[in-house]
Order: sequence, then structure tokens, then C-alpha cells
Amino acid sequence: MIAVQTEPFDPAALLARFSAGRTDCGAVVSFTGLARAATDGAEVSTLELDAYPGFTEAAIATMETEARERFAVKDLLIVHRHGPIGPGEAIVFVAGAAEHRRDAFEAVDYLMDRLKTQAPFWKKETGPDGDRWIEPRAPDYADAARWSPP
Amino acid sequence: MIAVQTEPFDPAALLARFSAGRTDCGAVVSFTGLARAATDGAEVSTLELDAYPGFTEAAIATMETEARERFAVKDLLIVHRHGPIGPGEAIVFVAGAAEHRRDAFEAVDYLMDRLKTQAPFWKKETGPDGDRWIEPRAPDYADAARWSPP
Amino acid sequence: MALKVLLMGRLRDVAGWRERRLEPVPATLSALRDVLAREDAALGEALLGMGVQAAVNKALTRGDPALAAGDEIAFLPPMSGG
Amino acid sequence: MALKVLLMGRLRDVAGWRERRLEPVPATLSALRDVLAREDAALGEALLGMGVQAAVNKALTRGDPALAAGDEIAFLPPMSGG
Repeated sequence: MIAVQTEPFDPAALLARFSAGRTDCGAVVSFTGLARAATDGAEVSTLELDAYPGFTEAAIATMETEARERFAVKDLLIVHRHGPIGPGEAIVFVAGAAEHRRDAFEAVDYLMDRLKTQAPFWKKETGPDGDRWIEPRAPDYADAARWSPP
Repeated sequence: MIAVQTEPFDPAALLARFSAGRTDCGAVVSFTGLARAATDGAEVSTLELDAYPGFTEAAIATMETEARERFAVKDLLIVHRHGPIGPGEAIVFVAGAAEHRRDAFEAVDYLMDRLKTQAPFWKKETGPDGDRWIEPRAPDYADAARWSPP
Repeated sequence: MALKVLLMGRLRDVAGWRERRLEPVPATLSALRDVLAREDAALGEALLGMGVQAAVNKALTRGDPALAAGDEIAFLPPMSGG
Repeated sequence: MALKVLLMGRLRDVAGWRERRLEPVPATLSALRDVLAREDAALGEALLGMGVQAAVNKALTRGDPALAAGDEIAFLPPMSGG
């Protein structure tokens, strides 16, 4: 399941709902991406993400489908926020449930690499030193290149 | 922080507490290990873990220290249950917080590999077909061997 | 019917707009880029910048597709979620 | 003072006990194994099984350490958490 929304969300509540009643899965892995109060020493008061409605959801749905084909997961959840986000708030939550832990770890790791480099969002940090647009870092591209092409 | 306990715990509540107020970390990864209702097709009614009080906590504390030395994490949490555990209940919860996601992923992945092959617990599954002791599987040893010696 | 043109991310700051209707409809994507560049050289340069992609009707495009009235064209700088 | 001997995991099922005090105190770990094996051949064999380790006073041990009154010896089959 995927959700792209401007409303804040609670990663713990998402994990509780995602894990509830799973007696067929030994492993649940979750990733929570939080907005930081500073990047490379520069204070950040707000992070603002733009999405491209329709296009963004479709791209993330494709990533989820490809992750399900690639890894033996029973279930996946991706929740991604856009709009203005304050420091300490959750930007993204990805969870994977699998019978064995390696599939759960790899599916979540893979989805985060894809999201970081290919999810249609554009991020601007606003702080006392002005605005700056954030694009993927070199390690993000290197991480994404670890996975073979689909 | 580590806890070894017989009391059930709520992974979502642990994640909420672990993530609260983090404005210095972009990434929180969690792993929840759940008791399955069946292993290799054989029904499991109860999983029972024995610990060796004192020895078990010390071994897990060493693993946590080594993970902190190995990865750039801001914080780690390991909660491990022992005693009888019913299907769908959480056995272990590991969380890692880091500035960048790779460190958080690797620290939690590493700790799970260590816990699966080296944490002083002994596991017995009880089901309609009798009892069986569970020891690490070949993939568990292979996973643990991915990490260089300390 | 006009063309709908969308700018995302830093292209919005460069151009000072996010969305506009354009008439007459340029024949191709490269012709559209030329029209925009003639009006605003800085935007024209930004549209050719590293990693900027285009989507026609919400599908990423390569090459130089023909455009038609009613199409929605979006210019997308490097994407980054998470 | 006696020796305290603990069995973990499947060794408990083999022996039918989890903990006992042993007197007189065998001089070494291998002497302790011999004493236990003379009483219970199945346990003796299990103690030499693949991956069974011993801890003296809650520290893993290798080789054949000397034992003293008051020591706590635990025999540990392959461990598995998580």
C-alpha cells in the first residue's frame, strides 16, 4: 500500500497497524525518514517538498511493484509526505514484512534508495541563511546503483 | 540501551519513544522479530526462549558496543524477550538512529545477524507434533559472515 | 486548446512561475523549449541543465516528441524523495 | 563449597535436569565432563556435540581450565536469539 499526503503521520501507529496479526511473517523492517534541524551545519527551519500529483503516486506505485517482484515480501507499506515539514517530523515511512529477515531488510533498503534518487519530489530547505534546493547526494546515487536494473 | 525481559513489549511504543525529539537524525531503522504460527509447515503453538541471566545481557551489551564502534549511529536500542512467546508476539526489537540512512540500516542488520547466531538464547518450538529445538540456520551463519571480524 | 506547462523544483524559482497556458502550441518539445528560452534566457538555460527531464501527460519522455493542444508538459529537475 | 553446573537448551532435555551442585570438585573442565559422562553416557556425548561451548563463571572458555569450589560452569549448545 502506498500513500502520498500533506497530512503529518505517526510512524509508530503505522508500524502497529502494519504488524498487527502477522503470524505468517518472522520479520518486519521499518524505515522512518525525519526532517533534520540542520544540514551540513546550516540551520533548517522548514523543509518543503513539492509533488507532482498523479505522476508522483504512479512512480512510487511502480517502485513498490518492482520491490515485490524482486524480494520475497508478504507486504509493503510506503507513506510519503509533501508540503511544509518541520524539524523532527516524519517525511517518509517504509515498512516490509517477510518470512525471513533478509528479504524484509533488502526490500526496505531498496525502496529507500529508489525513493531518494527517483521519487518525484523536489525539496527546498528554508533557514536563516535563505533557501536551498536539495538534490540527491553522490552517496544516494551510489546506493541506488547497488541494485541490478529491473 | 538494551533490555532482556520476560514481559511482552509493544514494538510501536518502543519506536515512538526511540524516535521522539530526534532533530539530529535523518534516519531511524527498526527490526521487529515476530513468533510465527508455523515453521517449515509445522504448526507452532508456543516458542520458548531460555536465557542465561547475566551472561545473556553481557553478550548483547558487547554486540551493542561493537555496533556503535562500527557504524556512525547516534543511538541503538535492543529489546529481547525470553520465556514463553505466542504466535504473532514480538521476540526482539532493534532500532538504530543515524544522520544518514546507510549507517542505520547496517547497524540494525548487523545486530540482527549477531543476535541470530551469537545471542545466548536457546529456543524451543512446541506444537501438536511435539517439541523441537531451533538452532541457527545455514543462511544465518552466512549472513553473520558478511561482516568483518571486530 | 492551449498547452499546459508546469515547472517543478528550482525551475520555479528561476522562472518566477509554476504553471502557465501557452498558445499557439509549439510542434515539438524542443520547439517549446525554444519558445520559453526566447522569453527568459535563464529559464532556457536551466531547462537544459544537468538531470532536467520532461514529462508529457505525466509520462517521462526521451527524445523530442510532437506536442498537441491539451497536452500537459512538466519540466522536472533531479528528483529526491525521502 | 561445591561446583554449580548448568545445562542450557537441548542439553536439559538430554539430561533431565537444568542445574545441580557437584562435590567433590573435579580439577578441570574435561574432568567435569568425564564425571558427567560416567553418570549419563547420553549427556556425555551431547556435551561433546557440534558447537557446544562451556562458560566458567559466565565467561566463555576455550581449552581446559582448572576449576575451583564455588565456580559456576554452564554448558551451552549453539545459541540463537531473535
